[in-house]
Amino acid sequence: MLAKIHVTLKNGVLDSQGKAVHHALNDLGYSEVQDVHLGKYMEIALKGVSEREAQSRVTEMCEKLLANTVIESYRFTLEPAE
Amino acid sequence: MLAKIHVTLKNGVLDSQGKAVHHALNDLGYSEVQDVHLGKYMEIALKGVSEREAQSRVTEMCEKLLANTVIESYRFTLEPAE
Amino acid sequence: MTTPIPITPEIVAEHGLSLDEYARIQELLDRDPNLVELGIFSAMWSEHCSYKSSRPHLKTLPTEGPRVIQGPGENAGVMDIGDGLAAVFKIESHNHPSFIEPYQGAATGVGGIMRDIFTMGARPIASLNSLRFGDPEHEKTRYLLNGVVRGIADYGNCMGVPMVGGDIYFDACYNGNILVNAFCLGLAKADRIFLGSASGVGNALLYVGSKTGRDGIHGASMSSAEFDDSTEEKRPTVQVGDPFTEKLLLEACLEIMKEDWVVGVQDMGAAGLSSSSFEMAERAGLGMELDIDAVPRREEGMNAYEIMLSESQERMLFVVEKGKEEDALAIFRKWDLDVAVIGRVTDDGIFRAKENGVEVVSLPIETVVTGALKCDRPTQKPAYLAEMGTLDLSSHEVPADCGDALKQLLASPTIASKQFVYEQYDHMVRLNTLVVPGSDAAVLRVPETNKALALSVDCNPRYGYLDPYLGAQIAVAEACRNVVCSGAEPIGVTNCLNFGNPENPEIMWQFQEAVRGLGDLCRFLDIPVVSGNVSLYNETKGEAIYPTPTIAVVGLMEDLSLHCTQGFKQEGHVIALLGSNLEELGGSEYQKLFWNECRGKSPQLDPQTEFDVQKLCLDLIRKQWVQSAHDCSEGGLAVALAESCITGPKPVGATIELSGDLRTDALLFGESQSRIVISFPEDRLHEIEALAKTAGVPFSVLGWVGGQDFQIKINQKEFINQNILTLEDIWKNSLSHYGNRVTR
Amino acid sequence: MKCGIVVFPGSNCDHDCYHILKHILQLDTHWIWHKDEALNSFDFIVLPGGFSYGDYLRPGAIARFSPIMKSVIDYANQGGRVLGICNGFQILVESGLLPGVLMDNAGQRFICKNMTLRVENNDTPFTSQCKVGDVLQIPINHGQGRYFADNDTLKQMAKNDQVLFRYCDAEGNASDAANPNGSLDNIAGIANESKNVMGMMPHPERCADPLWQNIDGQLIFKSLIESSLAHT
Ligand SMILES: Nc1ncnc2c1ncn2[C@@H]1O[C@H](COP(=O)(O)OP(=O)(O)O)[C@@H](O)[C@H]1O
Ligand SMILES: [Mg+2]
Repeated sequence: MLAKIHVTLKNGVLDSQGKAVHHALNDLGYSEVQDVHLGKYMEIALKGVSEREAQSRVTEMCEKLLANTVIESYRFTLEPAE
Repeated sequence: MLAKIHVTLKNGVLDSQGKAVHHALNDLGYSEVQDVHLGKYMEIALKGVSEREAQSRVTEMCEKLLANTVIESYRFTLEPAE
Repeated sequence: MTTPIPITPEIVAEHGLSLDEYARIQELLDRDPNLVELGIFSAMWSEHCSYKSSRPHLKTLPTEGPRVIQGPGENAGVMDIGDGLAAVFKIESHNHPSFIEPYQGAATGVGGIMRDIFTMGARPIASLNSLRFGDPEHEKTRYLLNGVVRGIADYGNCMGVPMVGGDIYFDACYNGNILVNAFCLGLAKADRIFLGSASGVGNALLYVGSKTGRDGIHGASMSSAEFDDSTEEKRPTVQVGDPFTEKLLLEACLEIMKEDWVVGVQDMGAAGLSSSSFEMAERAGLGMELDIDAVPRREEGMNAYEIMLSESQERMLFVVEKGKEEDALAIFRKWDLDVAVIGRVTDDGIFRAKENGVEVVSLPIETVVTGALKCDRPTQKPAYLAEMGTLDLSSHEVPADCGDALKQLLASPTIASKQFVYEQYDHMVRLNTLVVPGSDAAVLRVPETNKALALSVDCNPRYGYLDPYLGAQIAVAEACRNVVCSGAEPIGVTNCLNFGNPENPEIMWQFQEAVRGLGDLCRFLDIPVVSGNVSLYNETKGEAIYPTPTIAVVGLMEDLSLHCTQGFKQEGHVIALLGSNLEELGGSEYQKLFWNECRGKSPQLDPQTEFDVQKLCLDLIRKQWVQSAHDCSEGGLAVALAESCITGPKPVGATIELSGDLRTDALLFGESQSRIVISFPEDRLHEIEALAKTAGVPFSVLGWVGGQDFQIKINQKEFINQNILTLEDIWKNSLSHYGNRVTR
Repeated sequence: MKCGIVVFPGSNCDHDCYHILKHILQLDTHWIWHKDEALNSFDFIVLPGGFSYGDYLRPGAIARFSPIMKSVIDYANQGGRVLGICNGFQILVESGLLPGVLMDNAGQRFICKNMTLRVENNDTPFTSQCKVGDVLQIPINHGQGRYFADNDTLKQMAKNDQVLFRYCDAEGNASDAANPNGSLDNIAGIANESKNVMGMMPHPERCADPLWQNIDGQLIFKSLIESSLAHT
């Protein structure tokens, strides 16, 4: 099982890194850039668990460790491992 | 236009963060975790460009700024902005 | 096992070995090497590992003295500083990797030098970094500066070793080859120094640290090759650092080194497992057998070739007494490190490695370590010197507005404050930094004693370009002078010799001259060179860097309370100069900035004068007669004075009155050597003057500290009158404006 | 008086805290290893600065699950005094002992320099030796110290006087110009509701040894000592 997890900042939390990248892109001449948001992407390989178990286990991992739910939200998909 | 960009470490490049998170998850009792890789996820809103232009502009941005192509690879998709 | 790959001339060439060298390998072995063996030869005989071009010259350096516990030849030099303690230090380059990937290249450079220090049994207590970038306007410079600084910061900060100083120059000669030289200093008990020797037949070889991956394979031969357009393709060889693992490795090593069954240790730097195991065995005059399958690895399917040559970071090789394996494993596991027994010391002088039970390497150790063809490379005085050696000052006018010229100099990124850089470095951790970056030298207390150590690193490449012999001497003189200005006596030197392609006789001449200059002045000043590093092939498409013999000096202060800084302390203090002003503009920052050239004669250096000036300055500081001391370097007297005004407890003005018939610009901005600006309360004037006279040191009163204006008059005529806060703003913020700009 | 310093893998200001507590303030000071599970009876404990677990994922995120942290949380919930400095502060917010989060510095760069802080509340075990409005000089050293909390949390904190320090200029004005990292309302240090847990980004242990002129950092340790004496 392969979990693909996206962790992004919640609305209303200042994304200073995104802002910095936004400025940098504009300065480099990419004036079409209107907005930039930065987040994390994680891939976690799981072994010996059913999709259902994986669903609840990965949710737990996100809540506990992978995201700081004070400021971040997360979403993930599960795929069979290659 | 909304570009959704994933930047990940190339194969064979040491992923020290992934390693640390992997250990932490195992220590927390998630023994089903076999492997962890960490990357970046970015969303960039573009205005006034066609999909074709966006394709080449975002590629450029990735090459120049968003990814460190010595050790990272990137991929992205383009969607109409909501 | 697959059938062995026959070694073709192409394969030999890909390994950076000449056909002569390959013939020698065949002769020494009396057979063809296999591919793994060829890879080992390639790495071990690379310039980087074998010093084949430089060794004959390096042998001429003075390396002995009463304080020297360990000179060149080990991971780092070791000097006795009394109280049963030893200072362990070295400087090393990470130039090529940093140009390819500035962040990781610089980070792993810091990691590498720290390992060199703690493998000796020392706890690193301070670092320096010496950086050279291209023209600030060059399209890659800002990116490289930011990447390098961030890499150094992230690695050093995480390690908890304060980065207390350094130097940065910008010059177009580094456009295609930046320099990143990293220095580290550690403290050890003088009688607990560990060496990289694998003695004791039957003793166990322990691998510890990170797992081995495919990074940096061919790193050692890459850093010994010139760049060309195909450099891009070499990129996957870049190593990635993990400072967290290194921090654990540091603590674990220092813990295990308390045990008396640790026999030897060496870090896996360039050429990884190959160089560490061969060199350790060679130093002991013994053999070694190694089980490739036991080496912890990060990826599946790695073969013996990759494992022997990988330059994965944060790895060490330990030799521990037979029977103590379990104790050793326990300590490393406590620190969550990967560790394994991978081999044994044998008695036959042969290195053997087995993979899946089959012997894949069987090489005579001494042959590999010392058998590289000695290169007696030809030298020739460069043609450019004849052309560059003259400077016709009459064709250049003195600037109409010297105040404006001063402002431009203060804004030049080479002269401007490096606060933007050192603010990104933790320079305070471990609570030893008595003088933080921003003065001539950093001063560190030696924990649990009343002593302090002072550190400085220096090298002006333009002087080296105009005269490599003098350039190296001035680098030593200035680094020592910086240390003296902080109140310490220079006790030891380490050096990093950065040059172009040694196969070019003109480059080799530069190298030879620089080493001669370094040796001569160190002998004169009686300061031993205890460690160092050579980086050649700093050259892109035939464009070599200027000779850059970077010198770091360590100074000792018996009483830490007697340290001194460069800033003026109080209004009303008298400002004076030790040394004399000459008409020397060749190679100056002023010349470059206003006339866009680097030509003429380098400033001269009279070793005796230099020695006398330094000795007097040290006396004055120790007597506590002076409240500040600052050496004159880039930008000359006017810049040195302005810096002293700006860097005191509060910015303060000064009134300066000069006289004489020197060209105005030479007097204000010339870079004559052996000059120190001091300040002191007026009632000390006569004593100081008298002492200078006895010492035979030229002494002149320049003016007074006070007010908000920085004023310089020459022969009663005013040439500079600027508000000190304006100057401060320019000097303090220029580099951060530059570094933070995105577009050019 | 007995105090403990927790050593996480990657802590690097642990020795500095030890030096100040043991050698300068002469306390009975102990190391606490992160793999330990039990906590002895301490008058207070310190979570020091550094890069626990390399700051990987988020600073403090992994350290928060170290075996010892369960005991630290219990200890704090029973009223034990916990001081988190820099990375220690980050661990405290990650573990939920303190509200809010610490994000990347607004300027996206690591900053090591002296800062001035204004004391906002001296009615706590960590600040009793200060006066409200005092301007202390204490260095910062972090890449991720931008304090953030949502509005409700901020209101709650204001109501309980939980903000103990704000970045300010030499005159004590908590202005934008004096804010090094973009922290909300210039917040540099906070306490929990019951004031037995405090986190601060600046490093008081870096200005507590009289070898340097500035010993403002001693005020915080002395407050802790004083209040512990009163407590026992
Ligand atoms: N790369 C750097 N890292 C840290 N400190 C630096 C760096 N470059 C310069 N500095 C500091 O800035 C101050 C001035 O440096 P520099 O102009 O090279 O002095 P000098 O001319 O006396 O050698 C010194 O304290 C030096 O240590
Ligand atoms: Mg100097």
